[in-house]
Amino acid sequence: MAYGRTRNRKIFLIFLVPAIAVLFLTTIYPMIYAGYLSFRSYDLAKPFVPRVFVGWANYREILTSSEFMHTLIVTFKLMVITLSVQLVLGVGIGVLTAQRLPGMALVRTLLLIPMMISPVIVGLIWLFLYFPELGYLNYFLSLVSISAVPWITSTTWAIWAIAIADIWQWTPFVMMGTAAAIHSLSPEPYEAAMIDGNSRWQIFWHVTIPQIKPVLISLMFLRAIDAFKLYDIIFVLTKGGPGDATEVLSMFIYRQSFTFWRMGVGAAASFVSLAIVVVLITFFFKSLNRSQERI
Amino acid sequence: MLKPATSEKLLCTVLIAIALAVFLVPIFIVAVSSVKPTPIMFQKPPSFVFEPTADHYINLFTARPFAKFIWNSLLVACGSTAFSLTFGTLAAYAISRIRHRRIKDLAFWILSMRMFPPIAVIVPYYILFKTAGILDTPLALIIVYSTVNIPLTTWLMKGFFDEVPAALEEAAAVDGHGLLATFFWITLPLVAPGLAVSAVFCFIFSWNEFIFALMLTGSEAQTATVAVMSFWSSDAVQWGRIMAGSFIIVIPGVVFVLTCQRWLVRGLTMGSVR
Amino acid sequence: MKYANIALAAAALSVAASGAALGQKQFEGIELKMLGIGDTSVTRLAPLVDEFEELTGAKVQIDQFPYPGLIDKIVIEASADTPSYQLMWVDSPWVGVLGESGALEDLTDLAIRDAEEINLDDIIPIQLQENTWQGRLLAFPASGMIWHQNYRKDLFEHPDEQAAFKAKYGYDLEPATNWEQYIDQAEFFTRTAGEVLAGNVLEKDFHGNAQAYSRVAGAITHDFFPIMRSYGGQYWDSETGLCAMDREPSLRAVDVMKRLVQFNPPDYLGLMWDIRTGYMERGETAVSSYWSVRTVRLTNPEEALVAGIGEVGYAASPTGEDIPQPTMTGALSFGINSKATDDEKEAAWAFIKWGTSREMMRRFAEEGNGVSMFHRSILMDPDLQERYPYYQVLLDTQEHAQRRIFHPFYADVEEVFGVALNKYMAGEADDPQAVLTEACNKINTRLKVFPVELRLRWIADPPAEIFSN
Amino acid sequence: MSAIILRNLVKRYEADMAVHDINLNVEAGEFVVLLGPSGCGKTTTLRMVAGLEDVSEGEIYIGGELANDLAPKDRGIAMVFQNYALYPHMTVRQNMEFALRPLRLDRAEVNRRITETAEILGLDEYLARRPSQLSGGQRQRVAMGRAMVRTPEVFLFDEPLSNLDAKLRTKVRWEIGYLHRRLGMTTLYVTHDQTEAMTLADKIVIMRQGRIEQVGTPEEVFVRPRNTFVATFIGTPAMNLVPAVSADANLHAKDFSLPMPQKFRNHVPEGLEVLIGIRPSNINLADSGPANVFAASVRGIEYLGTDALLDLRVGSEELVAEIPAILRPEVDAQIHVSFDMQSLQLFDAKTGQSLESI
Repeated sequence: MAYGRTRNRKIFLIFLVPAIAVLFLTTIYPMIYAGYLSFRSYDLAKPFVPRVFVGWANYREILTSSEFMHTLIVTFKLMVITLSVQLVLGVGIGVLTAQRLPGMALVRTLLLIPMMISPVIVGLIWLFLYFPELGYLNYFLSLVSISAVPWITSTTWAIWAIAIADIWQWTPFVMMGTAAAIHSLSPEPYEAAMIDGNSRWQIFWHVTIPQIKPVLISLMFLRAIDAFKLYDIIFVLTKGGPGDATEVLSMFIYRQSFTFWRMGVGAAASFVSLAIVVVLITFFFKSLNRSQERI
Repeated sequence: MLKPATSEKLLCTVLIAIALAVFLVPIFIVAVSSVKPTPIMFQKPPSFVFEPTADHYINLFTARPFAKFIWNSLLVACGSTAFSLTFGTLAAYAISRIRHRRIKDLAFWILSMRMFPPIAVIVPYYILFKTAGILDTPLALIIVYSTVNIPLTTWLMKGFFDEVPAALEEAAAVDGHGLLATFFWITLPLVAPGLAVSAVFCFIFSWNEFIFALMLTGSEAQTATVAVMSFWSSDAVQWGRIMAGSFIIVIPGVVFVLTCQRWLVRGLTMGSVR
Repeated sequence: MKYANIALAAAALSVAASGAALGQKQFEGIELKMLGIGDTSVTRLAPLVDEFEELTGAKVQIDQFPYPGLIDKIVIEASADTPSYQLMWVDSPWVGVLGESGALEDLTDLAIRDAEEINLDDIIPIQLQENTWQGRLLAFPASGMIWHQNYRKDLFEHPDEQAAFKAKYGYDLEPATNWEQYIDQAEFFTRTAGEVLAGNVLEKDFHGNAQAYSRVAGAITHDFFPIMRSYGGQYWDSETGLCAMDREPSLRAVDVMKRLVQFNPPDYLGLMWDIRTGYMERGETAVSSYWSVRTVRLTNPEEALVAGIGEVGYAASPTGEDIPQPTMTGALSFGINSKATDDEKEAAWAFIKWGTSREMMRRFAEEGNGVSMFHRSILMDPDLQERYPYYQVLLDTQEHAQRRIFHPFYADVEEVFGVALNKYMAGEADDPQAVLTEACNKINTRLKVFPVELRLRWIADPPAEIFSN
Repeated sequence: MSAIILRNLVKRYEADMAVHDINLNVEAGEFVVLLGPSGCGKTTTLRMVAGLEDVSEGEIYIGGELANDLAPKDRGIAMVFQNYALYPHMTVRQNMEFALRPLRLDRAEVNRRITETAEILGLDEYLARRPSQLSGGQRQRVAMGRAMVRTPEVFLFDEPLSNLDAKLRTKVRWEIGYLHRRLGMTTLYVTHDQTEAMTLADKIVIMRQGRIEQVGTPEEVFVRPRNTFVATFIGTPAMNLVPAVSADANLHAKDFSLPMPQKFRNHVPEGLEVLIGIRPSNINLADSGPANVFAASVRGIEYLGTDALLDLRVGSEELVAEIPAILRPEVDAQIHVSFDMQSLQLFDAKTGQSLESI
């Protein structure tokens, strides 16, 4: 894109200005405000609680509290579960539906529906399915002689219940990416591999996967960012319970900010969360660059 | 691609059938529950044969002005989509074309706007909009959603713009066209699929969003998602109405998927690879 | 009858509008908005706001929001300098935090001024006390609640069951008066599919009891605190103003709930509000105690299958070891934003009077919304008692009921104890004392910031000053 | 028609120099070809003329006007791109119309021009088609048509034939030559194919590593290459270069000697290390006997139809000779060859510069 002449550059700047201005105006104030809060003791509900500058106390409290560490562990656990299952299932279904068979386009289309549904609604739908005694899921399981699973009412199962709802919603995203990436591949490596007498599995593992790897990495990256913001589903399904089994980072922020009204602690936790995501992203860009160089 | 053998074809069909069941049955259950009478809403085992009732749908629209909430959702979603698409596309074009070593930092900054936990900025937004006098108006939500949608559009569209061969724009330049004419007549038509996919994503996000809509609206600008959740009350969760409302809210997503599948696939992979 | 009521209300209002000529609308041009919810205290009123406008000229709009997130909105609204909402729906435990922060307008003087008009004498005092903070009335009840027990009358009165119960436990099968009996009954009626219940072979499992064990919206604490109180437990230490919910009565309440677990449905940890009441409403449990806001459903076959299966009886909530302790009340109320203008406040008060008036309540009851009345005369009305058999229980128990927790840190209590109790019931912790103490400590760390005088003031509950007149 | 003048033109990318100090005059109506291997700066130079690249230093004059700061649209140029750059969402007609739009002509004039251009290029039938429905050759012609229809002062071509197959390439090359003779527009044409350059150019500019190596007519660059780069770049197969030393009016290669050709005698000093340049077509078969005839062995033969290429060894020197095919010997045969002394070139071995006096 070589003709960056001075005048064009001016036009490009004009193109950039509205977006940046909007983002700047609408995000800079809230973020500065949140940053300001994070250094204060600030109880929105109780004006009689002293509102004072507390330095790094909020950050210190978060980073030393076992509660916060617990939420981090739950968040990462949930992220690892959902991302890995979405990856495996998504790639699996993606490969299945990438075949050029009649009707496959419709199948792919139908499978996309879950990712178009509001996360709150997804939470409601799954809450409805999960009711241990009365929900549909255990009823279906009982039809195949699997005894009832205490989905959202057991501290061990609840995290899986959340994960399943998230997986249900976002596996289609990975599937779609995989199918599209496979369609965009050139046939030569396959033909070469077939002539070399490789098995289907070998071809999949050594030819397909390396080629679609950059796509998979980007998909996982987008999912990882969202995993940190995962909120609606938990808000509806478990509110962090039973006990504190599904208390993720965003629920922690919500609880601190809107249940306990400790806005300062909530804001500080938000910045810690942002820092973690930014580190994740930097890591992602590095690994993406590496995998693209290899190809 | 590989041609499967017959036995494998059968296996594939079975697996795909299972996948379809897993991903679609929950939606089917929503549909069924939305016409199920309240007393048998929860039963063990769940009943599938019953006399369907339209009560929940009727209640949905009579207990609360649900049609208005749908209208609000549409207004907010369309508004934010138009807004984000315009600004995001222009920005993406500039980022894609400017050759400057800091441009990547700018792109990253724009993207990072998506990463801050939304919960942390609810109160500042509330104060901001209250001061500006636009609390409980669609405009407030349009602005908030745009801060999420502009980065998304920018990110997606940059991928599309990168794919447009430079020579086409150069050809237009030597043919005597200025940058603007080139952009509108050559480049923009070529990234139409990207515009479509960005629009769908912006729309769906705005249509679906809950927490900002809950906190920043009253009944003037309340959106359908919040209205559906409002049937979760202090004394009862009105599952029938919730299911009926959910089913209605799901519809645009299904429509978009059915109409834009080809573009969605292309848009997502392009946007995410680059 | 209906129209007579409206005429009465209209007359009452015009009396209040002193100096205003009859027929001229007093609040012409004023627009009020209520930050509300979608429960019966609001939904039955919402369609009628035009009638209020007809009467007074004031336009009222009720915004309905989900219960999860509503208090968040109220607090944010209260923290803003200029109000978007002049009227607020208030759950009575929130009175403390909203009162201490000055978010709600003091209604004491208005209530005294209009005592006759609002039939102050007819309102059960505890329902008003429930809405006070430091003796001042901050909200007006729109729906009063009692935590009471519902039982399957048809099963309790079945001769076979009565005989079997007597044989097994040595005393008559009657509504429980203490928790030991309650547990016995829960155990007695817990049957598996194939066993006989009241002469019928069960097709599926029957659960003796359904209580809330879920932490969603603090549900578990709403069942725990009444039990704790029935053992004489206190929320706060009267000397220090710190958490006292880790003492003997609390331990006994924890024990009761833990022992009830095995007679609850297997998904007991997921039993939140309506899932728990659902078991009673579908006739799948023998006893269940909860807030009376849902009780009306039990009489309506369109909402509850049990109305077609058997019959539900109502009784006061059990006591600890027959030592009579007051039942717990709650109130869903309307308050006025203290930052509204004077005109708006006057109009808002008119709306509250109108919307919670005895005439309006009677009209609701006659239309089928016999929910949670707080006027003695209505609860005593023989026709309505016939229609809503639980009215007598409400009437009896409210006379010596005690108000719920109302501390400014109520939300912390609900959340912290919700998590702690839920964890213990889930079997994640073994030592109830440790669980309760840890929860108390968490709350105490937040309270200890404040001087003891302040803490003591927060737990004080002086009688409402409206009664002193 | 406008002349193009490049004065001390420099293009820098960051630290790298893509074009060094180019000076070039393109006369009005002249067909000038920029020729060189890939990466030599020829395309960059062309794009600077088009206004698609900024000029780092120096000046560009088009039609006598300083064009450095003019936008492409204001330079009165038209350009044909390597990949044609046809607008894929427009039909052939719309492609041309879009090119005409900035000229703000009336409807009739637009139609007249399109019809005329389509006729010249034989595109009449395809006006309603989109580029994706056309063959490579047709697309190429549309690209030219889109340029021609504007009747520009200056025509720029950027490797316009490189995407065509060999047969089509020859045909289109003829067409371009025909069009230029007919329309007479000033043309700057970039290619790495010397055949295109030789056949089309009035003047060839040979470039290497951002510098001009030689400017001249096709004949000049072929017959009198200014240095060994041009000598070996022009002509297929490449010119043979044999190291030698001048002494006693002779050229002494390792295994043979030649008399110094007359034209060099006066100014090539004694003892200079030189390279003898002999084009393969200037090596002839000869009978043994007379002077300047050398014994050679045949290592390999490539049959080309009319001609054949011989891979020869004269002593230890490897030479390629091009001879009429009917005269071709057997592989491994021992033969004799002679050089056409008139066309012999001499280059300074150190500098690579031609030793021919100017």
